[in-house]
Amino acid sequence: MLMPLNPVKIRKDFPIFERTVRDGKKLIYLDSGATSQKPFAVIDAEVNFYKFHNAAVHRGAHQLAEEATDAYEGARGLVAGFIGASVDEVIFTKSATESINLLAYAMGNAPRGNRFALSPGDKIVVTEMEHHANLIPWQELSNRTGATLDWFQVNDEGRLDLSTLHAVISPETKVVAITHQSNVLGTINPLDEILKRAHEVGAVVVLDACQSIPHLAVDVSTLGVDFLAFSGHKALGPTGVGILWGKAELLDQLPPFLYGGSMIESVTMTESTWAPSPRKFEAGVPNMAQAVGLGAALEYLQAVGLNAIHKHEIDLTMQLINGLQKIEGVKIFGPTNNIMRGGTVSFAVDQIHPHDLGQYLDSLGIAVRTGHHCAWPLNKKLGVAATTRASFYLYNDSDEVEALLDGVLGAQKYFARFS
Amino acid sequence: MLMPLNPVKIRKDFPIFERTVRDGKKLIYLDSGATSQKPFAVIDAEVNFYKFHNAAVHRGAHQLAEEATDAYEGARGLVAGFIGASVDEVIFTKSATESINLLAYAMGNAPRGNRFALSPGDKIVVTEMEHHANLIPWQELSNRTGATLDWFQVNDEGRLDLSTLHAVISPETKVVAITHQSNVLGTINPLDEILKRAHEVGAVVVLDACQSIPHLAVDVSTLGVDFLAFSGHKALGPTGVGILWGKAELLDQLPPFLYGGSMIESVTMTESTWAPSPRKFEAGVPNMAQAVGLGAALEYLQAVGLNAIHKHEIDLTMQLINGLQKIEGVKIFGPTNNIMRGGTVSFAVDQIHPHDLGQYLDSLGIAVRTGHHCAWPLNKKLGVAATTRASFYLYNDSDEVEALLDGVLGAQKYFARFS
Amino acid sequence: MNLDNMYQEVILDHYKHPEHKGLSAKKDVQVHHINPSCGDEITLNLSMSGDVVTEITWDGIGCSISMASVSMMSGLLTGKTREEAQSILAAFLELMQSKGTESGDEVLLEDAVAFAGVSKFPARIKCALLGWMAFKDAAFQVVH
Amino acid sequence: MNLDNMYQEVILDHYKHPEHKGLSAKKDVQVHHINPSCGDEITLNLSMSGDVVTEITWDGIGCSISMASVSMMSGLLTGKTREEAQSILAAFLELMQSKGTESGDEVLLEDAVAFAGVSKFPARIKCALLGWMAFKDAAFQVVH
Ligand SMILES: Cc1ncc(COP(=O)(O)O)c(C=O)c1O
Ligand SMILES: Cc1ncc(COP(=O)(O)O)c(C=O)c1O
Repeated sequence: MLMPLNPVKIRKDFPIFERTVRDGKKLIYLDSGATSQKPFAVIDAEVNFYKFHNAAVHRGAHQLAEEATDAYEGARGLVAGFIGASVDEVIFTKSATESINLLAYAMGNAPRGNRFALSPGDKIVVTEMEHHANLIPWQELSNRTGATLDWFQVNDEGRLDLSTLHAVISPETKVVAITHQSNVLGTINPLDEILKRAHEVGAVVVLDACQSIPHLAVDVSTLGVDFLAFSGHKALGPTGVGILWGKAELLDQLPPFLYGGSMIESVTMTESTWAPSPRKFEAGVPNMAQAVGLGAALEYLQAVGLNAIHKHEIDLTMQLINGLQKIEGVKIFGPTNNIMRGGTVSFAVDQIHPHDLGQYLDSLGIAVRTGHHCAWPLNKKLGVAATTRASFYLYNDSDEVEALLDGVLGAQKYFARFS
Repeated sequence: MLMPLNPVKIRKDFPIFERTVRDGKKLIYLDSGATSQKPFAVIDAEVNFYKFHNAAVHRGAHQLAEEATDAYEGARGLVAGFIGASVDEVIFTKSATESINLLAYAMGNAPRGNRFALSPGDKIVVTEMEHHANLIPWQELSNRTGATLDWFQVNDEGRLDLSTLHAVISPETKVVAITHQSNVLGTINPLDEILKRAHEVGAVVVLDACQSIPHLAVDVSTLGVDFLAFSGHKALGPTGVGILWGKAELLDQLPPFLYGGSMIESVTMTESTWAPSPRKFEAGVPNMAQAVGLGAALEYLQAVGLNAIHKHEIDLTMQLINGLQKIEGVKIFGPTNNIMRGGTVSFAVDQIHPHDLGQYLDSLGIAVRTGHHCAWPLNKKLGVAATTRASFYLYNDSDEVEALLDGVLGAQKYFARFS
Repeated sequence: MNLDNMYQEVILDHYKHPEHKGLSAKKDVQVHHINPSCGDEITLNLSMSGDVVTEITWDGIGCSISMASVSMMSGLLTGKTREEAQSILAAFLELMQSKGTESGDEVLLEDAVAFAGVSKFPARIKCALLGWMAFKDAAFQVVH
Repeated sequence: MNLDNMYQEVILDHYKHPEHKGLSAKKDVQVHHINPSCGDEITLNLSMSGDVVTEITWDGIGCSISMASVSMMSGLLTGKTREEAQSILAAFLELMQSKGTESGDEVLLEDAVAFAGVSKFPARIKCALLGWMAFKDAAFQVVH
C-alpha cells in the first residue's frame, strides 16, 4: 500500500505558493510540464554552495576547492543513485536540450570506424510525438551525415503505431531516439518491443526522459536503453542543469562535444587528447551550484517516493479527464484511460482558442500552458495549431482540478458573451 | 580622481568571508581567476527568481510566465548595458566555454556560400597564450573543415609577438580568436593592430573576455571586435551562465548551434527554420535564474565602478610583484610592470613544486591556484609544467598580499627542513 | 487585472465576424507570417495602386487577439496612402508598447484603440502585432 | 589540519633524493602517464622475469607527493612477484581511499605507510597514485 501524498503539506515546502497572482488569487500551478516549482531544500542547497563552498572544482589544492569538488561529485552520486547508474555514467549538462545535442554532435564527430559514425545509407529513427529537442538535433545530424531520418507515427489514441516496427527500425538503423512520456499527450511509450528490435539491428536507443524521470521511478540498470536525457528544472531542480546518462562502454567510445578546460588529457597547439568520461563531456567550470541543487531535488523526490507521486498524478489526471469529458465541446488529445500515461492532459474547447482559454484561466490564478508545446509536427498530426495543457505534480490537489474544470465552464460563458 | 575601494567593507557583501578555513584561519581568497565569490545581491536575485517568479519564459500566457520573461529579458538588458551592446546581440550560454564552442560549431554548420563557411585553404588564427577553451574548439573546427590553424607566439616578457602580424593573419584568415587578458600571465593584449589587420583581410575577431570583462570597463560598441565571450561565475555571477556577444549583422548570418524548443520559426518532421537572434541561439528552457543572477552581478560591479576595481587590482598586483622580486629563488611569468596587465600573477619558487606551495599556503588559509591553468601550450612555452597563480578581485586587500608574501617565505623554510 | 480590458466587445466581434477574410484572387504581394511561440499563422494579400492600398485580404488561424487585429487592420488601412498607413502602424506599435499607460490615438487608430488593454499583457502583444507585421512586410515587398 | 601529516620526513627525503630515477636502457614495457589536472608526468620502465619484477626505473616531473611515491614504490615492488605486487598496490589504494581513517599495513607497505596523511587531502590522492597507476598499466601490458 502506498501512503497517499498530502499536497497541502507538500506545498508548504515550496515558497512560491506563499504568493498570490492576479490581485490576490491563489496560485494554481498546472504547468509543471514546462518547469516545476522549487522546494526550499533545493534553493538552500544552491545558496549554501555559494555561501560556504564556492570554488572551481577539480582544479585547486585549497580547502574551498576540495569542498566544492566534494559537493559537485556528491551530487553526481545522488543522480547516479536516483536513476540506478554508475557514477561515471552521469554527465552534467545545462539541460535536456543540451544533453541530446551533445549526443547528436558527438556522434557527428565520430571518425569513420567509430561505432557512432553515420553515413548515407544509415538511418536515424524518431517518433511523431517528439519534442523539438529530440527531433531537430537528429534532423540536423542526418543532414550533416547523409543518414536518413525515419519515424513512428502516432495513432488516434495518441499512442505510437508500432505495427511498422520492423520497417521503421531496419538493419540500417543506428540510432533510435524516442520520448519516454509525451509532453503533450501524456502517453508513456512501451519500450520493450522497440528495445528488442533496435538492439537486434545494433542500434542504440536514446530516451528523452524529461517528462518521466520527475514523475515515475526509472532505473537505467534494468530499463535497457543506452542513453537517457532529462532536465533538472522539471524535477524540482534549479534551472541551468540537465543530465545525460549513457552506458559506460558507449561513453568510452563516444567522442567529446564541448572542448575546453578539464576535459583533456593533454594539449599541444595542434592536438589534444581526452580525459575519460564523465570528465570528457564536461568542459569548463561546470554549473556547480545547479548540480548540487539537482542533487537536493532528487533527494526530496526520493523521500516523498516516486511511486506515490505517480499514483497521485494519475488520480488527478483521471479526475480531470472524467470532468472534461462531461463538458460539451471539449476534445481531449491522448489516452483517456490510466494505462501507460502520466499526468499531462492536453485538450481543446470548441470556439475558444487555447491562448484565450489560457488567459481566462490565468485571470482566475490557474496557470496552464497553451500552444504547440514545442511539438509542432505532433500538433499538425492532431490537426490543431495549438492545445491547452494542464500538467500535474506532487503539489497539486483535487480542489485544483475542480477549479480548472470550473474555469473551463466559466471561459465558455465568458467568450460566448458576444456571439 | 577615482575613489579608492574599501575591500573590508566590500567583503561584508560576500557571505563566504564570514567563514574560516583550515581550523579557524581567515579565508584569503586569491583564486578569483578560477571563479569569483558571490555577493548577497547575486544569491538573492537567484533565490527571488525561484521564490516568486519561477516559470518557463516566452512560452506561457500566465502571470508567472510573464514575470519570468520580464526577469530574464531584463537581465539580458543589463548585460547589454554593461558591455555597450544592443539587447538582441546578447546570447545567454552556460559558460564562456560554451560560448566559444557555439561559435566554432555554428561556423562548422555554415553551408557553402555562407560567410562563415570554412574550407581547406582557409586559416584560423589563435595565440600561444590561449586557455584551452579558446584553443581546442578551433583545433577541432580546423580538423573538421580542413582549415589551417596558425598562431601568434608569446615572447619572453609574456606578451604577444606581433612582428609576424602580416604573415600570421594572411588573406586566407577567416577567424582570429584571441584572449583579451591572459589567465596565466595577466597580460592584456593590444587589439588595435590585430583588429586592423584582421578586418583588412576580412576575418572576424573573437575575443575571449573571461579575464577582462569582470575587471575592467569593456565597451563593445567601440572595441572593434566581432564576437566576445565571457563567463558569469568569474564576474561575481552564478555558476552555469555565460555570454556570447556578436554584432547583429553577423549573428544574422551565423547558423544555429543547439537545436530544440524556442529557437525555431517552424518545424516539420523533416525540416526546420530558425527564429532571429538571440532566440536562434537559445534552445530549450534557459538558465533563467542564473541569467537573472548575472544581471545582479553586473549591476553590483557597475555600482562599485570598473575603473576603480581595475586600479585597485593593479595596486595589489604591483605590491605582490615588488614583494616577490625581493624573495630569492622566485621567478615571475608575465609582465612585471603595470602597463597593459591585469591582476593575475603567476610565479615559480625554486625547489618547491607549485602543488606543494599551494598546499602550504592553503594551510595558512590562502587559496591560490596551481597547475597549468588550462593553458598547457603556454606552460610548455614558459618551460614549466605548472605555476602558482594569485589572482585578485575587489574584495582583496594589501594585508592579504603581505600574507601571501610571508607565506612564500614560510614555504621556503618549511620545505628546506630536510635538505 | 481585469480581463474585460483586453477582451473588448469590438475585439470579440471582429474575432467572431472577421472582415476581409478570404484571400483575393489578385494581389501584388502575398506574405505568410507565423507566431512561432504559439503556432498562429496568417497569410495576407496586398494590392496597391501607386501609393494607395487598394485591397487587403487575409486568411489564418489564431487567437481572438491576433484574428481581430488583422481583421480591424485590413479595414483601417484600405484606401490609405503608404505614408498614412505607416503613421497608423507606428501609432499602433506605440500603443502596444505602452504597457497600459496609453489609450491610443483615436483619430488614427479608430476602433483599434480597443487593443490598448492588450498592451498590459506582454505575452499577447505579439498576437496583436501578427497581422500588422505581415502588412509591413508586404508593403515593403511591393516596392522592392 | 596539520601539514606535517602529509609532508612526512620520509616523503620529503624521497622527493629530494629520488630512488630508481633515470630510465634503464633495457625494459620490457615503457609507459607514460600524465596527471592532466596538474601537469605532472611520469615515464616508467618495467622489466620482469617470468612472474617477478626485476627492475623499475622512472623519470618525471611533479610535486613532492607524486615523485616520492613513485620513488618509494619502485624500491618496494622490485623483486616482488606479480601477485605480491598486486596485493601491495591494493593495500596502497585502500589506504589512499581511507580519508585519513587508516594508518596502512606496515608489513605490506613498509615506508609507504607515510602516505596515510595524504589520504585526507582529496586533491592530492591522484598525485600519490600517479606512479602506482603507471606500474599497474605496465604490469598489465607485459602479459598482454
Ligand atoms: C581566459 C579564459 N578563457 C576561458 C575560460 C573558460 O571559462 P569557463 O570555464 O567558465 O567556461 C577561462 C576560465 O576558466 C579563462 O580564464
Ligand atoms: C519531452 C521533452 N523533451 C525535451 C524537453 C526540453 O527540455 P529543456 O527545455 O529543459 O532542455 C522538454 C521540455 O521542454 C520536454 O518536455
